[in-house]
Formats: sequence, structure tokens, C-alpha cells
Amino acid sequence: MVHLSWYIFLSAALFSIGLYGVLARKNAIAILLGVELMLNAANINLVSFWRYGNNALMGGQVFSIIVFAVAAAEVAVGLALVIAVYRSRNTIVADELDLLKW
Amino acid sequence: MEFLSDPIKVIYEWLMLTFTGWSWAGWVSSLVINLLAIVGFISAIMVLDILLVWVERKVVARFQDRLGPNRVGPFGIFQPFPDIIKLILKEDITPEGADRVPFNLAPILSLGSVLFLWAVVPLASRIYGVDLNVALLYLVAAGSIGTLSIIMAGWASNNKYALLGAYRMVANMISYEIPMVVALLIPTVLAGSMSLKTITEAQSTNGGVWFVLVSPLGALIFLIAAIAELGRSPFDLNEGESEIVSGYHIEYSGMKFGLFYAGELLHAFTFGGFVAALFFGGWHGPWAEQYPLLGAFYFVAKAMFGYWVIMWVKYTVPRIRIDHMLAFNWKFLTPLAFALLMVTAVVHRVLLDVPTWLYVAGMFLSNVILVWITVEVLRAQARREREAKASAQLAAAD
Amino acid sequence: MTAEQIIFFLTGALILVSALMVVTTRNLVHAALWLVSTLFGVAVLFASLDATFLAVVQVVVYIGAIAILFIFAVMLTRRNLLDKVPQTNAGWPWAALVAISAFAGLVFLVGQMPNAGAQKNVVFGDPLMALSMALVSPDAYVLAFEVASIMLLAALVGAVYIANRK
Amino acid sequence: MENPWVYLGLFLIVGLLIPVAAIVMSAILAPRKPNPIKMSTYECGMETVGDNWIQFKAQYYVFALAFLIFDVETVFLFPWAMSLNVMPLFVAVEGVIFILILLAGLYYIWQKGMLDWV
Repeated sequence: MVHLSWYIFLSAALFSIGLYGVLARKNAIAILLGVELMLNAANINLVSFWRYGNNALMGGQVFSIIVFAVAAAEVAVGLALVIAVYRSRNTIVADELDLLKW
Repeated sequence: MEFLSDPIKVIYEWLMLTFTGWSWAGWVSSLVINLLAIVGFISAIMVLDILLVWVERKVVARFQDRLGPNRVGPFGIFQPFPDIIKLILKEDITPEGADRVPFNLAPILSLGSVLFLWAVVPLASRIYGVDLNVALLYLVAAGSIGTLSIIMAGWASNNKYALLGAYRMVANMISYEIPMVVALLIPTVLAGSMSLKTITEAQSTNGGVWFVLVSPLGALIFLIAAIAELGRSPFDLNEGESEIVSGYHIEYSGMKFGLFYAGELLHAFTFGGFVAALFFGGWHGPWAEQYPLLGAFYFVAKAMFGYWVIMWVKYTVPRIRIDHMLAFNWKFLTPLAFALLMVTAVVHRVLLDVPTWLYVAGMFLSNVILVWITVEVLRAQARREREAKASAQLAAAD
Repeated sequence: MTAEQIIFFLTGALILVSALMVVTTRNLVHAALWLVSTLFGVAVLFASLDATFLAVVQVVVYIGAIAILFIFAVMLTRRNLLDKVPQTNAGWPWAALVAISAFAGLVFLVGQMPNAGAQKNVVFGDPLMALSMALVSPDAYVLAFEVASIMLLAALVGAVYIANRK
Repeated sequence: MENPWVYLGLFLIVGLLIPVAAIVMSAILAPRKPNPIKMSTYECGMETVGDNWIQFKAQYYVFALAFLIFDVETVFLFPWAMSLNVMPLFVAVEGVIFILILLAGLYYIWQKGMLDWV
């Protein structure tokens, strides 16, 4: 049998990989890719808690659907920002976008 | 006549007896039988696909007042087989600078995404792959893998024209996916289920009628969106030969090109099958309940008719420009599809408990009224534009 | 090992390997394609958890829409990020340290979890129908349903406004 | 089979293996005589200039964005459409409000002229 903790470990590993991507990547689009991995880790958790808990309550699945909508909104606005920045600064390397840095 | 009433069950039980006779474990025999069934089913689809090449060539020849293939076999029906042998024996050229893994993966996913669709299609009352309760969304999901394969092909070829063709095709496919999904929502509302099997059954049992009578506009929107999704004329600007050579598969040769071509033909036939299953009663017909093989025949015949309509449109209508295509989708088809969905949902809910004839009449009438309102809006719009143009001309003349 | 465990390990390996490729590969289009592979693995995981609707929606939304949007964005901004230069910033060892310690902390916390060894319950009724009714029922999540549409509206208006500003 | 997903998984694997088999068969049987001219990128017979980077039209991105939002919307609408038969009329009205809110977004980008291909 597959225990609940296996799913949680998998999602923890996925979350950490996504965190590394967000922190280490230079390119703004690659950072958003890392955020997607982290959101998916959260989704695995929600669905496995639904499945292993009282699965007559649909909260876990409804939550994950809302997470899908949030992910879509985040990607839409995030990539639009990246493109706007690219147009004005001609770069999307996060290290070079330091206009507010002293 | 057990075999005629439920052939799958008879074959399954016979194979099960044979395998357990060889002292295999129950789950192993079940797995092997399912695997055999899948391989057999997909092989049958591929043979059908090969015959579709002949059908397509013969039909286009008739539309263009030609004879078409007529040398190999009676009516040239064996023509596709030499074609395939030629494709297999052709040298496969991978262009310099191509990204090898996506380049080779793209044609596989392209044909695969079409084959996946057949897993959920109910061929007859007791002949179907799997009764998935989210079948309609599964269709959309398989289609999105096809979209991905196109952008992979365009990007990995390292060719400007391929990339340009892929952009156009993807813009086309993702735009028309919205009205297509909304058109898929209409049978969902009417049948209260996303399973293709339940939707097909809802069109005959308990006095149900074909959904094309309940929602003719939905069927029309689905057909238009399906043609656009296929990238067939009039929406074939992804391959506009005169401008961008042949679209995203320009760098593909030999069998890889053959896979794209086979995928496109099979996709057209598959959409014919979906129009049949969603709006024209699927396998339903006289005596189809008792004899599933007859039902499968009805289904293939209806799918073939849908495929013929798609070909008819393809070889009659000229190609449209990309701005017209996108404007037609976003400014006309998408709002219309959403309006139809809202009207269908509310009218369906209100008329849920009335007799069938009243329900059908009410739904049909709501569709007619919606079409009438649309036409009036379009006429008012056209009149406004005409008057604006006339007054501009008058001003210029002064 | 049961078949269920084999499927879990294969899917888990696919997810983690592809996720590692997403964060380490230099070519951004490849990173987006590896993301597709990760998300497909997550969809298989959802199917193995009997969340049929979410498994299909995962493919429709992530592979069909979000991955395409990523690839478009990469192509739009590809000019001065050559694929050959390193794609990590100077502080990447620190990032790796943070990620590993986050993982260690999470593993420790999961170890403390009281029901870590829980077994799957029998699925109650028809989860798909229950989900549909929960999502639109006035006693359940209808507010979230409507607020989601307002959020999507805000995202559409905002994103198009930002992307098209001259 | 009791679990449809097992059948579906097998179907996906076989559905991918058949195109792979076609390519492998072709790779075994077909000749292979590469030369630089044959391998070069096809540009209507002209010499190939530059790499495949072309100016990407930002308009494609706007359509992809609108598609993403409406795609997610339809994901919410499928459960709504399924539950209509068993829920009160109020639920149908909920969905209509949901659609109208998003059509307002479509109207906005239409009025801003972002649906016009320039």
C-alpha cells in the first residue's frame, strides 16, 4: 500500500526543487517555472489529504481547482510583467533589474 | 446468438478460459486480454487511417472533376499501400541545427494525440474502450497534447518558416478551442454527464432525441470549431503554400512527415465521429441495441458522413486571412457560443419536467430566436458601417 | 511490491527528475518542455488518487495553456539570453542550501505528523458528481466559484493592459 | 477492468508505441546518405540566412493570454453543467453570472482594440 506520507514526501521534494529554481535562476521566466512547481506541490498535498481523509468532503478538490485558477492568473500577469519589462529594459535577467537598488 | 448480441463479452470469456487453462493468474490474463484488445483496436484504426488516404484522394478528385487514383487495385483502393512503402523507404533527413529529441518526439505525439481520443469513443452499445466519466475533458486534454506537438515541431526544426507556421497554427488552435469547449459543454448540460457513453445513450433511451434537434446551433458551432482545430481549409493558413511553404512540418521527410499526414486525416475522421456521437445519436439506429456490430457500422457511417462534410467544406471554400480568422473567432463565434450556453442552460433547467415534445420544441425555438437576434445584430452592424462609409464619401466629395 | 507502489515510484521518479531538469537546464524552451513532463507526472498521480477530474484538468490547463504561454513568452524574449551562458545567479549555492534545509525541515515535520501512515479510505459515492455539486451548491463553495471568475477577469484585464502598454 | 485508468494508461502507451514503431521501421529500412547541402535548412532554395530567431509578434501572446483565462473558465463550467439536472434553477443563474463576468473581460479587450490584428 502507498501511505499518505509517501505523497507528502514527494510533494515536499517537489516544493524544495521549485524553491531552488525560484532562488537560483537568473531568468524571470525560469523563476516563474519554479513557482509553478511549488504550486503543483501544494496541489499534490491537497488532493492526497482529500483522498486519505474523509473523501465525502470535497474541500480538497475544490481547493485544488481554485489553485489552478490562481496559477493561471499568476502566469498570465507574471508573464505579462516579464514582457513589459523586456520591452522597456530589453532584458529579463532578474539581477540586472535593479532600478530600485541603491 | 450470443456472439451477435455481445461479441466483446464472448471473445473475452473465451480468451479468459484459454489463459486460465494455461494456469495464468487471473489479473495477468485480464491484463493480457486488455492489451490484446488495445493493440487490435489501434491497428484497426490505423488500417482505417490508411484507407482514409484513398477516400480523401478519391473525394477531392471528384470535387475537382478528376478521376483520382485508379491504377492499383479496383478503383485504386490499394493506392495507399505503395504510398506507405515509399514513405518508409525514403531517407529521413534531420536538418542541421535541429533539436533532435523534440524534433523526433513531435510527429509521435502528433499521431499519438489523435489515437488517444479513440480510447473513450463508444463504438456501439457494448463495444467501447473505457467509459470515462470525464471523457469530454479528456478529449480537450488529448487535443492540447496535439497543440504542444505542433509548437515542438516548429521550434525544433530550426527553420523560420516552420516556426512561423507553428505560431499561426497554434494561434488558430488555441483560439478555436474556446468555442469548441463551449460547444462540448452543451451536450454536458443536456445529458448531465461528461461521459460519451451516457451522452450517446441520453439521445435514445427514455424518449431522448438526437441533440442536433435540441441544439442545432451547438452542432454547427462544434463543426466550425472542429474544422478550425484541424487546420483545414478555410482555416489552413498555417500551411499557406505560397507564403510559408508548408507550415510547421516543412523540415520533416519520410515516415515522420507520414505520421503528421496520417494524424491529420485521422483527426478529421475522429471529429466526424465526435459530431456523430455528441449530436447525431452515436451508434443509435434500427436494431442497433440488439446487434452491437450493426451499431458500430452505424457509428462509422455517421462518422464518415461527418468526415465527408469536413472534406466538402475543405475543397469548396478558399483560405481566409489570419486577421479575419481571429476576428471571426473572438468577435463572433466565442460570444455566440457563450450566449448559446447560457440560453441552453436556463431553458434546459426550466423545461426539465415537461413532456419531451414540448422540451424539444422549446429548445429548438430558443436556438432559432438566438440565431434571429444574432442576424439582426449583424445587420445593424453592417448598416452602421455602410452609413459611416457613405457619409465619409459624401464628406470627401464636398 | 504491489502494482500501486510500482506506479507510484515510477511517477515519482518522473516528476522529480523532470523537476530537476526544469530548474537546471540552460535552454529555456527545454525547461518549459521538462515542466510539461513534470506536470504530466502530477496528472498521473492525481489519477492514482482517484481525482479523475483534476487529472484531466491538470493536462488541459497546465499542458494545454500554461506551457504554451511559457513557450510563447520564451520566444518573445529570447534575443539576449543565449542558451550557452550559465542560467544561475551568483548566489546559487545559498539557494541550494535553503532548498535542502527546507526539504529537511519538511521531512522532519512530516515525520511528526500523527496520521503519516494512513491508508486510503474507500471512495465514497461518485466523487465527480459530489465535486460538481459542492462547487455550485449555495451551502458549499459557490462564493469561491464566483470569486474565481472575478479573479480571472482581473487577471485578464490586468495582463492584457500590462502586456500591451506602449 | 475495474479501474478505467489502467486501461487508459495501457492505451496511451500502445498509442505512442505504434508511431514509434513506424519511425524505427523507417530508420532501419531507409537509406542514410547525409551531405551538407541536404542537411541544410530549407528556405525555398535560397542560401539560409541567420538562425531561426524571428521577430515574435506580441499579438500572439495576447491571444494565448485570453485563451488561458477562458480555458480555466471552462474548467469551472464543466462541473456546473453536470450538476444542473439535480440542482435548483438558482444554480443555472449562478453560472450565467459567472459567464457574464468573464464576457465583460472579453468586451474590455475588444473595446481596447487588442483583438484587432495589426
